[in-house]
Amino acid sequence: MTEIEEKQPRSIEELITILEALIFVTDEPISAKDLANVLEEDSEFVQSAIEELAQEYQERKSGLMLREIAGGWQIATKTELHDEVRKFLKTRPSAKLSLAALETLAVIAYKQPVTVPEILEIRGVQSASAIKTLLDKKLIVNKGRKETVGKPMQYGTSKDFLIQFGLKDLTELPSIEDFEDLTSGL
Amino acid sequence: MTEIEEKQPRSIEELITILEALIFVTDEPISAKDLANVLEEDSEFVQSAIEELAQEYQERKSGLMLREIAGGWQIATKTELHDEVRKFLKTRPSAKLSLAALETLAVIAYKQPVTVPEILEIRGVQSASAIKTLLDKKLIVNKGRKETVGKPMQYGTSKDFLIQFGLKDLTELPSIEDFEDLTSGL
Amino acid sequence: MESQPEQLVFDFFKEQPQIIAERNDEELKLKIGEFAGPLDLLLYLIRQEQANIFEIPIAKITDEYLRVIRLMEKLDISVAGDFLVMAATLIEIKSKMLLPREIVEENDEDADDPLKELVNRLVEYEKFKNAAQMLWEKSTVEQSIFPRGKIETDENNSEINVGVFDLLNVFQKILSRRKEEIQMEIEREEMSLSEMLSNIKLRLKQSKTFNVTEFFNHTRSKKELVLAFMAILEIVRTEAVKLLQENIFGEIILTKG
Repeated sequence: MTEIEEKQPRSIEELITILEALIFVTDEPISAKDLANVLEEDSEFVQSAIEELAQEYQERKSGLMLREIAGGWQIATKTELHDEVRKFLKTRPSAKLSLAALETLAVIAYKQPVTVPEILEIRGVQSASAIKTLLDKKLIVNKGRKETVGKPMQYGTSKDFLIQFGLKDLTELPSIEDFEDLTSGL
Repeated sequence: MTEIEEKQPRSIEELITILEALIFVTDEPISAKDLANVLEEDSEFVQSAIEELAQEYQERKSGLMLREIAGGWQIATKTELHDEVRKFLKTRPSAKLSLAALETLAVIAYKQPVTVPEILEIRGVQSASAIKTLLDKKLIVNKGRKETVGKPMQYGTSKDFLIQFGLKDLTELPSIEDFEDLTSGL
Repeated sequence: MESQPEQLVFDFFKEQPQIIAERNDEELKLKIGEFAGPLDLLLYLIRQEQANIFEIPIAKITDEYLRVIRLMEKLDISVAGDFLVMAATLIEIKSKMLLPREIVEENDEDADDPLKELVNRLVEYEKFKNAAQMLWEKSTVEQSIFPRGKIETDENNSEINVGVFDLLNVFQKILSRRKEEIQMEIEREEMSLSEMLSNIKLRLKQSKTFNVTEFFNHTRSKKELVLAFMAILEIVRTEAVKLLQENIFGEIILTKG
């Protein structure tokens, strides 16, 4: 494990290769300085290698770019491909809400503000993990506590919910009556 | 949402660019077929574009590679950079499987679907705890019960198995007969 | 297309099982390098004798095997039954080999020669032992390859493949489900979980697929619905079945895996 053999100085090509791998595996954008520390290389040498790498990404017709963000470097998809990427992400499994989450969201959307016991009453099953999912996805928000026994938390839909579902406001939610016409057309 | 404007056919260069972005954003290996579906492109066209992209990765002195694994494509760091990457991520090689677990896994990989009594027959020893370990690590999965006396549970390898052992699919496993007598000379 | 095997810069070290008895603070410890089983131990002993698998010096190997087993017992290492079974087999073979050849042949007509059977098992076992070694090497290579770090969309894929009318659709289904429940709760005989389980299993047997959504809709009470749900969970856990849902609001289908 311990390296006894004398360390050959890295060429800029070698450095670029290693930098690309390291920037690729990090979870967070990483600064040239941090990279220089890890690799025990001169900070300016690392900086110029990164810039050369960024240049390379730009020159070849790549779907990716090396960009500086939040004080660090990161590999990301090119801005002009965002439409395709978004469309693609929609098809990923994680893009799908579970039936439980969906049902819970439907109840909250139509009955808001609504408490957990009320959701249980309507759905007939516990919705705790569904609610957590919806909170994580920022589709619902806390709407304060209800002034009743136990003061249960109330939930309602968020602004993100409106954006996600393409609604101007909640009045745009279709009503049950609208539904009959729409499904017959499908 | 719906695209009304007429769709220009994509050039292979454009396709490669998009594919690189999509393979980058997926969190698990994705097949050419799935990519073709999402992009509404011909499957073979997509396949050849991916192969060209993989070639490009190999030719430029990149820290990354595009490789086929577990029936899909993935961008990953090059093997030879493992020292630097590991040092950077401060990771160690993950805990090795015990000899018993590895043997059991080998039997399951080659004989799947296979039951516990069949594994016992080959290994000459009970494999219950090894099987539990392998199930916990999601390297094997239940493959239903065998229609025989006692209806024993059958096991087979999982997708995670392919990923952890770097296999495109099960046909990549060398033939079991190749392992005969390798060490009889020792 | 064929990805070139990368040049590897690390060593594969092979872990050899070994028996080391060591005295340590008056406490005798035995380190048994992990033997994966009796066949593994047997192969090891044959190697130690530098013997060929097809010409096992059975008397010597049997004695060695028994010595190891006794050592393990003496040192309070619980000897698994499988090791003892092998010991018995070896003793049987050894005693047979000591008999004059004619008698053995008269009795058995080489029908089931236990030594031959053992050799076959060893040959077969050794293949898998070598395959295990191959897997170990592959996983070692794989551990030198790293996937990309997390990006924002991994855990927070904000794109949701759902429209507003889907939402209404689901809501309406919940409401009608509630209405049915109230109607059904008037008179009922309660089912038990095991009745529910065998009910579903029977249906699965009759046809390869099983419409879970429909089944849920036909439950007659909230309790029955809960039981049905639990039964489905149990079946998914214990049987080779898959739950499929073609699209988000679609019906859930249980199929034999």
